[in-house]
Amino acid sequence: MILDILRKNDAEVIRHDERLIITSVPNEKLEEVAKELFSANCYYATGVGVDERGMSQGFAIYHIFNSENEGKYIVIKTFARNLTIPSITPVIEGANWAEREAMDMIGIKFDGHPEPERLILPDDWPEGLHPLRKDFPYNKRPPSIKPKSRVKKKDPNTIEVPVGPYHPALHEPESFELYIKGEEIVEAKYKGFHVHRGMEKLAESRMTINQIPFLAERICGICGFTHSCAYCQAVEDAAKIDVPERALYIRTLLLEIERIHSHLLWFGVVFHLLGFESGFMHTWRIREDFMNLAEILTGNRKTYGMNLIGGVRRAIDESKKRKVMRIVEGSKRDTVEIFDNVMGMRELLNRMENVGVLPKKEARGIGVVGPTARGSGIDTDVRIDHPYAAYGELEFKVPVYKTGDVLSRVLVRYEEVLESFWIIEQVLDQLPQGDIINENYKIPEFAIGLGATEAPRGEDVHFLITERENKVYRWHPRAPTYNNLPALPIMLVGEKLADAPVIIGSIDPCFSCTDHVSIIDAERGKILWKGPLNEGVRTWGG
Amino acid sequence: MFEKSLWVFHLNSGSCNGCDIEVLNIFAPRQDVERFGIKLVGSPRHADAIAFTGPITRESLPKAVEALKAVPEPKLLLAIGSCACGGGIWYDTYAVIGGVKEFYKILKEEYNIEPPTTIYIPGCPPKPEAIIYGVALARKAVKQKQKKEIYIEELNEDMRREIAEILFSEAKGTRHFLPNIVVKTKEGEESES
Amino acid sequence: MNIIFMAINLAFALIIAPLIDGFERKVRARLQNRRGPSIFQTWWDLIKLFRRPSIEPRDSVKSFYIMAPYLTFTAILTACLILPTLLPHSLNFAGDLIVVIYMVSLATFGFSIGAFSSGNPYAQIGSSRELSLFMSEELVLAFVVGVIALISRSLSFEHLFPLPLRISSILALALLFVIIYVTSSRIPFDIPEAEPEIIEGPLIEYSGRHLALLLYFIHLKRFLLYGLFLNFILPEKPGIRIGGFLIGLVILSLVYSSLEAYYGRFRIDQAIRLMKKLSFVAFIVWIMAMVGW
Amino acid sequence: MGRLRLIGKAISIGRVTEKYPFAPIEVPEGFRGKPVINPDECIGCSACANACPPQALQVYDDLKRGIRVIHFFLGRCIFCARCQDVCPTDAIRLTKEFELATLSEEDLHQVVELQMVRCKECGRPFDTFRHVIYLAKELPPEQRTMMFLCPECRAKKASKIISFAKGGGKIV
Repeated sequence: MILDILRKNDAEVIRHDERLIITSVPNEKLEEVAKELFSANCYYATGVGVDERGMSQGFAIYHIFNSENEGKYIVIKTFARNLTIPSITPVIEGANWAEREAMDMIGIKFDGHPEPERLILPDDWPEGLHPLRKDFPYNKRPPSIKPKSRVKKKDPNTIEVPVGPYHPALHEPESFELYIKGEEIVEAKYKGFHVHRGMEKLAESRMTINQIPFLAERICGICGFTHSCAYCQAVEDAAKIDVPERALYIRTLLLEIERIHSHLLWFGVVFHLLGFESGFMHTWRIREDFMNLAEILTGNRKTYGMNLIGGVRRAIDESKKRKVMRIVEGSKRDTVEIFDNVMGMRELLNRMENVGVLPKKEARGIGVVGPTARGSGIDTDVRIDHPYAAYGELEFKVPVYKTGDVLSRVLVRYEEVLESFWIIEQVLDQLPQGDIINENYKIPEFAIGLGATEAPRGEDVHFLITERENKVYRWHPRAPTYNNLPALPIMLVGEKLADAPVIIGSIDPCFSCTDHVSIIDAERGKILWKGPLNEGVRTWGG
Repeated sequence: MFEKSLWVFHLNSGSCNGCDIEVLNIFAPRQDVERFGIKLVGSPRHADAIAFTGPITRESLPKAVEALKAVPEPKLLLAIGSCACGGGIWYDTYAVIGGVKEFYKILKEEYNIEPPTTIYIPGCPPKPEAIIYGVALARKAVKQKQKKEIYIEELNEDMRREIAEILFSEAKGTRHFLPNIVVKTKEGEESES
Repeated sequence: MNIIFMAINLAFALIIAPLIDGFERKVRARLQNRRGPSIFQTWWDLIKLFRRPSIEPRDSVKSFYIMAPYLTFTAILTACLILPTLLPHSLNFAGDLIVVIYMVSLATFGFSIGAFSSGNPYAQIGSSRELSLFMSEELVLAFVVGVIALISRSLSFEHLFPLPLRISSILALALLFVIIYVTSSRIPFDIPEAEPEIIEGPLIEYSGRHLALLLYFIHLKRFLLYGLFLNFILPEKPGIRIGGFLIGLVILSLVYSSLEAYYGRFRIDQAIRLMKKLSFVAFIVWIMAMVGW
Repeated sequence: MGRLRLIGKAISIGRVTEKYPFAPIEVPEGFRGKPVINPDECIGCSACANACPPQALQVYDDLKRGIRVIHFFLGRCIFCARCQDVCPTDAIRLTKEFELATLSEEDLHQVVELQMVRCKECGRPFDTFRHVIYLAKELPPEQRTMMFLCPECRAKKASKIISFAKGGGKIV
């Protein structure tokens, strides 16, 4: 069916196998293809702009779609004509950020984009410099220019209170602009990318192909292992490397340990946001066992450093296996007990029920992933749709809730933790013997690879083009938060200001993966205080 | 002044979250630094110390400067993690400043601010205990273990050459081939041809 | 003689108030599987803050901003002089109950004024929350005072203590117990200072000495309210009274801090709705007292 | 009721706080702590510098002094243990040490300076003694003759020999 759509629109199929379709679509047909794919239930995963002057004729963009029904990813390549490509944002809302990113980083113009503004680069970055172009040195630091003042609606009754970028609720720099009326939010905007560290450029210039797993791990300090896994899978896909069975099981084990630690961390943070400190302490006490477990298995609490292309670096012996078993069993009982009791606390439930609702239709349009999507009734999980590591041979359920509020996202994650315990038990039971790494491989030149994993926050997509001499030509990781953040305005509007932190928290935002809240009082004729009010918070960071 | 009570403002200057969660982790029951009177505060005005995690990205630089200015003197700066100490894995990319040392340079040149007392806590991320050790070090409760180490090979060139030549000539004289001959390096291949 | 006893009362309040907070922190830590800080920790925090410089923010209305902590602190100290705490001696005059309540309100207003004049939006949201919470709890408090006055036919501490045993007096004390919990801004009612939402709200811009005064005020206020409650149930005999007062303090802070550790925070509208329900209950208790139950 | 049960649970578990820093803690076997270069073992081959993802290990030659500097900067290290994987002599090892805090950035550096061999022909330092000896042990004796030549001079000489051989003993 997908092939039919592609063929109908003069697409040239470059590669087609059971998990990936790579095609090239003419410039003018792009919008049509995107529209038809979207209506054929393929949702938008990400878009990657590439400076292809080193390998072919110029600049191109790769739009990546995920077809859950057929279990395939569809990569659509389009060359830019005079640096211009028609925008698909009017057709698919989810492409908005990806196109703006390509605008910033590569300098491709998108015809018909509704808001062609800068997304990633800082305000003081000079115009016309695009860091991901091949002629831009990775370590060049251009002098700052005076930022263009953003055009703001001047309303004497409008009061802006930025929450962030350093807001104690999230421990990460991020920035939302909330326009409030009394305590009710009427409009919400996001601005951010404080954590842009230039890692894609770093990967294609200074690093070699086997160093990048360690860079990928540092995309995010919470879900780093799934990033390095996705990267290795992308290379393994591009170079057709067979990974030993045992390595796949070890990866699965660590991925699940990471999911448990991440979800428990998140529960603690949500309880903290709701003012329930003891809940934070309880969940983090359980989590500590998993941190120690990771330390025993990998040598570090958080950055596991286990992945290399072709396998993993450390094996798991019997004594370690027993330790994992013991901790999992104890923690399982602990988690269930604490959650059953917490869910009986009325004031916590009141703060989560019917708060921050994300309806299924909007969720699909934006292309949200992971527990955020599953809380809104979308049954999506990379582990089932595109099995990787050892998930194809394991048995587990994917919890889906329909209400789409904060509570449903909490419940989805809670059930996922229980499923993860079950997966770990299976992995340890079935752990095969044999090699843990396959080092016999040759990396072809300019091969395209795609790796996807289900991170604790949702789908991770890594897109990769290889190059000779153990280098990568282009590597683009897409973290789940990148897809989930645009859904926040929908959740925030109409809610109370006091609920904003927990709503923002409920998608488990990971701004380093992908960043500030302004509150603007829009109620007319009510000036609560006088003076230039934004300055107060701004003085220490707005 | 901070022996009994230290309030910390945590500032993520572009970290990957690894250090952030370890900073949060020291408040969890296992490590519980509240027992030393350490508290995380939400406003830099209340803080005695400011904890940087991350290599200080270009976007967060002005905010980091503002936050640092808002902390009353005397203050302490905790550079937590390798990124804050020296830039970490991204020390020289276009988007980051590259650790507190470079940050101090900018502070000095552009804002004319003297750098505060700094504690460097490397690690990727540092274990929670390593952070506790760092704070204890600031209070002089523990001894510093990490020292700069310089090793300079003492043998002079002639002596080395002598040793080497004896080694070679002996091998030559006996005409004995050493077992396990593996030619590994490029130089070896060249000399083979 | 009375003046010396009052001085002892005041000194006791000043010393013990931060210690009570330290004790509560210890209790909370214990309920969270932690070791927790030493009970002197709050004192050490205060001493450090008194030694730290205070900064005036650029956008503040300076006179109000600097005045507010002193106003707040003085008001609460005055209340400490009027209310009998450790020793049953105090400035005694007709209607001193009203003056104590007024002083606590004045302190709260001072607190809010300082926050409003700080020029920080969070502080302003915090103080507007503080005021709306204060308004809603005031109604309940008014009914409780009414019940107490009706039962003992007086508004002076001299004739108030201890309260005669009646259904309405027990209910009034129960309500007072709740009101004290709410007024001392503990979770779930710490909405104005909610750290994850609005970063300690009214306190956000204060630093050094001014912050220390405001924190000291919060501890003193809690101590004062404990004292008020204990006065109603303690017997008048001096020896038993001192012991009973100390034990009462420990029990109250134990109960309050345990409650605090295992509650989540309310949203402001939820808190106000709860307060409305409570004031209805208080109204019924007032009618009961009118009827003479 | 859930609340009371949670309090009960907390009390039954009791304190879990560790005593650190007043009592040492144990780190597990295989913990990736501070990398330390053993200067007696290091041969200056720069394999670690090539493998190091953050370039915390850098190797550069001080040609004036004839010294190769192996410079390790802890403030950049990501503790991945790749250096340990690639080191041919096991000179660099990740210890269990994690108490690395210092008050001065200077303390985060480790420097190993090794003497270099000067080329017999052009006199330019080109490799460390230790590396040359390490390589020599793995070469048959007749190939060791050119050990003290820098790569360029060696290439020149090798091509000379080859052309000599091709020309049947005469220079072509």
